[in-house]
Amino acid sequence: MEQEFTIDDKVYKLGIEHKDGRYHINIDSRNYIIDYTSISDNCFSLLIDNKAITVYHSEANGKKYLSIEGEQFCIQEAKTESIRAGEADSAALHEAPTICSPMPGKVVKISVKEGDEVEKGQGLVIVEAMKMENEIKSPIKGRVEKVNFKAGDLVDARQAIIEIKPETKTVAK
Amino acid sequence: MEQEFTIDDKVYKLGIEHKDGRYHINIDSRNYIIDYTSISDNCFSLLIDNKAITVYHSEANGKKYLSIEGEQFCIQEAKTESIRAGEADSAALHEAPTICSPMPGKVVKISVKEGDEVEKGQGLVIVEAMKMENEIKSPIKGRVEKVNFKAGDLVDARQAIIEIKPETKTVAK
Amino acid sequence: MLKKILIANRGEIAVRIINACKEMSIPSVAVFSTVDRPALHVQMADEAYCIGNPPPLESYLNIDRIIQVTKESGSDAIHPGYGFLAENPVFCARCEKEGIVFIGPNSKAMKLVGDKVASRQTMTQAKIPIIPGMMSSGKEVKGFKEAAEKIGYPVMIKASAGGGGKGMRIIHSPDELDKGLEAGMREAKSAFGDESVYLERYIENPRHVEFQVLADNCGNVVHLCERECSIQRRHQKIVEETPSCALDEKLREKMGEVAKQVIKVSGYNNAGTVEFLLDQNMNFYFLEVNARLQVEHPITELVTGIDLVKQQIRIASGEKLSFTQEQIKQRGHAIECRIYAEDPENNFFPSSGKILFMKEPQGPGIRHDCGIYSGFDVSVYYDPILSKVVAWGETREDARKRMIQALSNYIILGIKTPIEFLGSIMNHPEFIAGNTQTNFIDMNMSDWKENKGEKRYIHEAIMAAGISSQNKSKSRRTTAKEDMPNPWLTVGKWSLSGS
Amino acid sequence: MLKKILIANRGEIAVRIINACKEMSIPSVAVFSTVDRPALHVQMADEAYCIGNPPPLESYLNIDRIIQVTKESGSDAIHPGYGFLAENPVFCARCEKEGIVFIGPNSKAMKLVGDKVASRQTMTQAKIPIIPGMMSSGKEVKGFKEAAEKIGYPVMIKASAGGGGKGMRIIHSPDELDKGLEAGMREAKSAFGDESVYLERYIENPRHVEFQVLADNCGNVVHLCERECSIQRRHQKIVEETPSCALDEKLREKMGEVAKQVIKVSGYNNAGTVEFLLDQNMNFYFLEVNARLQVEHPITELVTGIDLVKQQIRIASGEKLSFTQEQIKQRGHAIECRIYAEDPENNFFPSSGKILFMKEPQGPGIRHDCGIYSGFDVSVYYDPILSKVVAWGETREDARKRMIQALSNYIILGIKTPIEFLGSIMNHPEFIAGNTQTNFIDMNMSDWKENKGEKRYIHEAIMAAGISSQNKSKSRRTTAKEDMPNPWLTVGKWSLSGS
Repeated sequence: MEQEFTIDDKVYKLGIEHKDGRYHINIDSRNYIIDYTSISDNCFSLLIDNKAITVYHSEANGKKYLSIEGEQFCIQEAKTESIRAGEADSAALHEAPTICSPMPGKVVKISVKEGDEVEKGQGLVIVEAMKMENEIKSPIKGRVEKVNFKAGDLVDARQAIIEIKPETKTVAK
Repeated sequence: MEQEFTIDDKVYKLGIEHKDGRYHINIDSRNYIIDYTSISDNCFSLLIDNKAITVYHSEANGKKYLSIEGEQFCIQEAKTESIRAGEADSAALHEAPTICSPMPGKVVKISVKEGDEVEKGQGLVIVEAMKMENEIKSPIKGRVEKVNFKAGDLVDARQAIIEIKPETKTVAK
Repeated sequence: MLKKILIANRGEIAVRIINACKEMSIPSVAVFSTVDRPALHVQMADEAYCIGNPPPLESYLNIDRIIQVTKESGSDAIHPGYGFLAENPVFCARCEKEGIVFIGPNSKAMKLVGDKVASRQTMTQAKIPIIPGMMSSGKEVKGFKEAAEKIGYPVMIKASAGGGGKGMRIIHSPDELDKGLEAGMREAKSAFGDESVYLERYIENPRHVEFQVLADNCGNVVHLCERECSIQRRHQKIVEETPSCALDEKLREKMGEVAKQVIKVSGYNNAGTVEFLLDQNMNFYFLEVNARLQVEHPITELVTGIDLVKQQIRIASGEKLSFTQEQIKQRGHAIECRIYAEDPENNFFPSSGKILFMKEPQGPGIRHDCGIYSGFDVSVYYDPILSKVVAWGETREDARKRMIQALSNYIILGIKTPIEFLGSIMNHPEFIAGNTQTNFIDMNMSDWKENKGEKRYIHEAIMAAGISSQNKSKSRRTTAKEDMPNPWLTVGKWSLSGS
Repeated sequence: MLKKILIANRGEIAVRIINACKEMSIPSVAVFSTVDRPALHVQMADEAYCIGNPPPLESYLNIDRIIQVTKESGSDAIHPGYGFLAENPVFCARCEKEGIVFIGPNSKAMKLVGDKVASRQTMTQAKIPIIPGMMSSGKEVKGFKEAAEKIGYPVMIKASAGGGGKGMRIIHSPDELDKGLEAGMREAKSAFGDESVYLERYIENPRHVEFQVLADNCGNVVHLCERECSIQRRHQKIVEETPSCALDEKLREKMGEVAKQVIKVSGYNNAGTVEFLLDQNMNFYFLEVNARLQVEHPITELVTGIDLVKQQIRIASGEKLSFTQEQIKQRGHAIECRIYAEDPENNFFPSSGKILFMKEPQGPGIRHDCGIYSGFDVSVYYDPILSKVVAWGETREDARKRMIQALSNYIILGIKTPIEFLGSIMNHPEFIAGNTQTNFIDMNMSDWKENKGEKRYIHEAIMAAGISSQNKSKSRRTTAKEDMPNPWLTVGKWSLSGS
C-alpha cells in the first residue's frame, strides 16, 4: 500500500505492507522491517533492527501529532495529486493574506486602517490573550484591504482580523 | 431510579436522580446533592456539599473497582431479589468447597489424597507462582472428596485443585 | 498551627500548596471559576468552592467573594500562591482586618516593597546598591522623556505595581519612548489594575540573580542562597538554576547579607525573594522584592532540603525559624524548566485548547509540579504556565543531563509547548558553559526555528504515521463489528429500505 | 568510560539502570522474553533484543544467549540488576572470561560472599561478629537435627546460595524441622538452582540493619550509612528507611567500620550491601553480603545525594571513588514502600493480570521507580515487584506523611497490591514510634483484614458506583448514536425485516 504524508509542506511517500507479523516499509528508497507493539491508545513501541523507538501519538483536525524521543512532529496525510492541483488554483485566487489571531483573545489595539500601506514586519494589531499582549505583524508588504474588528472586540482563533492585499504582485492565473 | 450494590456481601440500596445538572442521591436514608464532572475515562470528580472527592474507577468481570482517597473498593451491581433467591438454592446444593489457586501457577506438592480427613487450616497444596511457594490451607474441617491435579501440573486461576466435603454438616434444603 | 487553609489560586501552584497542607495534616480549601471545575487543584483539595465566572476579576481577583468563602468554609488562613492577589496590599490588609491569617508578608511591608518607586527610595537610604533611575513613577507620558535623558539610554520601562515581565519595555532611543510607555502602561493596567510605570537604566547583558529569604515574626531572617534566572523570553523567566555559575562563596555571602538587609529595612516577614541584577563586572544592584512564593522556589527546596511552603505556613502560624543561617547548606545543583502553553516557533505566542495526551516526566532526581492532565482544556483566561520540570543532580552536569532526559520523556500533545525548545537550551554550548545572561535567548536561540528542521527521527515519524493510519482504518472496521453490538445484535436480520 | 551497557534484567530495576545510562550518555541495550515485548524497559532502552521464552531459564537466566546478545549489540558491559543472574558467580566469571565488564563485584569475591557458609568462616577468622550456626551446609535432611540441637531452637533455615527470603524458614521445635528443610531446599533449588541450606540461631525480634558500601578497584572503600529493613512479610522486605531509628552516631560509625572490614576481607569491589541483625540490646551480627544493587538503594541515594548506579558504572569503568568517608553526610529521612503484585488480604499471595488503570504517585520529595503502566499485563513468570514509592522529608515525620499522601494518590486498578496495607503501616502507632522489628507485621498487622472493614468512604463509593452505572448506560446509548456514524449514516433509511 502507498501512502503520502507531509511535514512542514515536505511530502514523504512510503510503501507499507504487513506480513509475517511485521511491517515492511519503504521510504526514500530505504527499506525497514518493523516489529510493532501497541502499548496504549496513545503509544506504541517499534523495534527497527533492534533499535527501540517509542512513539506517542494523537490526532486532531485531521493532523497527526507525534512525539518520538523528544522530537515533536505534526504530520498531515497528503491528498492525492488531483486534489492538490485543485487547491493550488483556489489558493491563487485568494492570495490576499488574512491576519488572524492564533488563539482566542481580546483585540487591544488596531494600528492600521483600511487603505493603509504596510511594510513587511509592521505591527498591525495587538491581541491580549492569557494576560499577555501579543503584537501581530504583517507577513508581507501591501495595502490593508479590510479591518474586521475594533479595539475591545473578542476574537476567536483563526478569525480574520485584517485582510491585506500584496503590493505590486499581480495575481497570475 | 433505584439501584443496589454489594461490597463484601453487604447490600446497599440507593435512589439516584439527575436533575438541574446534579445528582440527587439517597442512601441509608441520607440525601446527597452531588456536583459531578468527568475528568477522564477512569476518573471523575465529585463535589458533595463542597467536599471534593476524586474517584478513580475501572470495570472488569462485571465488577467495579474504585479508589477513593486511598481506599480501594470492589463493588458489584446487585442482582434483583428473585435472581438472588435462585442462586441461594443452587449454592446450597454445591456446598463442598473447592480449593482453587487464586492465580496461575505450578502445583509443587499436594499434601493430601482423596478420602483424607482434614482440619480447618491444614495445608493442602503448595502452588508456586511468581517464584514464591504459596501454601493453600483448608478453609473448613472435612474430607477430601476429589484431587484434580498432581505435583508438576500447571493450574489456572480459579481452577479447582481439590474438593472438600464439610465433615458433620448436613446439607439442608 | 493553622486549622484550615484556603488557597486563593489555581494551577500548579495551588496543587503544590495543597500538597504541603496535606503533609501537615491541615485541611485545604480550593476555589475555582466555572471554567476550572475540572481543574486539578479542585480534585486535590479537601473542599472546593466555585467563586465566579472565568474572567479573573470575577473570580480569582474577587476579594469579597474569596473572603466570604474563607469564612463560610471555616478557614483561618489564605495562601495566595503567586500572581492574582498574591502581592495585592489591599487584599492583604483586608485579610488582616477580617482576622484571617495571610500567608505572606504583612500588608505594610508588602505595600512598601510592592511600590517599586517607594522601595527604591527606602533602599537608597539604607545604602543598598540600586540601579540608577526615577525615584517616582508616573501615569502619563509627559515628563518621562526628560527623566530618560537624565538616566541615559537605553532605559527600561517598568510597572510600579508588579513584575513578571508585564508592562516591561526596553527603550533604546527617544523616538521609541512614547509608544513603549503607552504599551507598558496599558499592560500594567490590565495586569495589576494600576498603570503607573517608572524608568530605570537598562543594564546590558546582566545576570538575574535572586536570593530566597525567610523571615519569621520574631525578627529572625535567613537566606537560602541564590537562584539564577537569567534565561528569559518576553522578560519572563523560563529556565532557572541554583547555584549560579557566576557566584563564588564570597560573593554569595555578600549578596546574601544585602538580601537580608533589604528584608530587615522593609519590615518584611514570611518568605520573600530579593532580586538583583549582576553585571559583567560582578557588580550587583537591588531590583525589587518579590513578596510571594516564587514560581521557581522548587530549585531552592531541592538544593537546601528545606520545604518553603511548609516554612511559610509555620511562620504564618507564629512559629520561630527552626534553623540558623549556618545550618543552611547547598547540596548539588538544581535546574527548573517552565512549561508554558505557548509556541516558541511563533514568538512564544500563547496556545490554548485541549491536551490530547500527556505523559509526565519522571525518574530519580526529577520533580514535576503540575496543574494539567491528559484531556485538560487549557483556558485562555489565565497565565499560560502549565507545569515545571525540576531536575536535581550531584553536579550541574548531572542536573542538566537529567533535565534533558526528563524533557524528552515529557509528552504533551494537542497544544504548543516549549518542551523541545527547552531541550535545545539545555544542549546549547553556551548553556553548558554557564554563559547565561538575560539576553541568552536573543543571542543563542533566535535561529532555533530554522535549525530545528534537522530532526533525527523524520523517517521514524513518517513510518509511525503510516502504521497509525493503517491501525486506524483497521480498528474502524473492528469497531463497527465489535464495540457496538447493540443495534446489530439486537435488531436481528434487517435490510435497507432503499436497496 | 564504558561504551554500551546491556541490562540483563527487566521491570523497574532495568528502567532505573537505563535511566542512569541515559544520564551518562551511554547507550543501553535491553533484553526481553517474548512475553515482555510490551514491557517498559524495552520502550526505554536504546536497543532491545528478544532472548527467549517467558520462563526465566529460557530467557533472563539464559547465560549463553545473553553473552551472545552482548557481543552482537557491541556492548562492553553488563549490568545484572538484582535477582536473575546478579549474584551468579558462574555468570560473573563467564563475563570475565569473555572480556565483558560485569558491573558488580569480581567473581571470586562474589563466590565467597555468595556462599553463605564459606563467608561465615571467613568472617569468623576476621573477628566479625556473626550469629551462632552451622559452619557448613547440606543438601540432605539428615545431620541437621543434631546441628539444630547444638545451636538451640528456634533455628533459621537459610539457603546457601541466595537471599530475598527464598528458602528461608523459622523452626521452633524438632518436629517442624524435616518439613521445613524439605520446603526450604525445594524453594532454594527453584530460586537459585542449588538446594543447599544451613542453620543459624534465630534471633527474636531483631532489627534488620544493612550498610551500603562502595569499593573501587583501587582498594578504596566507603560506606553510605545504613538502611533499616525490618518490616518484612514472608521474610521479604516491604518497607525500608534510613536513617534507622535504632542507631545513634556512635553505633552507626562502629557498624559502618565493620561493614567496610567485611568488604575488605572479602576482596569485594563495586557496590555491595552488608546485612546485620541488631538485637534488642544493640548487639549486631553480620548476616551476609548482598553482592548486587539492592531493591531499596533509592533511600540511600535520597539521603546521601549519591547516585549508586552511576557510581557502579564509574567503578566498573575503573574510576576511583571521587569522595571520602568524611564527605558522606546523611540529610533528612527517606522511606521506601515496595509495591508488589500481591494480595495482603490473602496471605500476600501473588496477583497477576492486566492493570486496568494506573496513576503514578507524585509531588515534592516523592520518587517512583516503576516498571508498569496502565494496560500492562503483569505476568506470572517473574518476581511480583511492580514499583517502589520513595519519600524523602526533612524529618522522619515529614517523610512518613509524604509517603501517606503518595500512597493515597497511587492508583492501581485491576490487580491486587499492598498500597492500602502500606498506608496502614505508615499510620500505625508502632511505626510512628519507630518500633520496627522484623516481627512488625505479625505483631501489628495480623488483624488488618478485619479492621479494614471500617472504611471512611463507603457512601461515596456506592454513590460513585451508582453514577458510573448511569453514565455507562447513557454512554452506551450515546455511542450508538454518535461514535459510530458509518453504518447508520451511509445506509440511509432502513427498516427491520422482521418487524
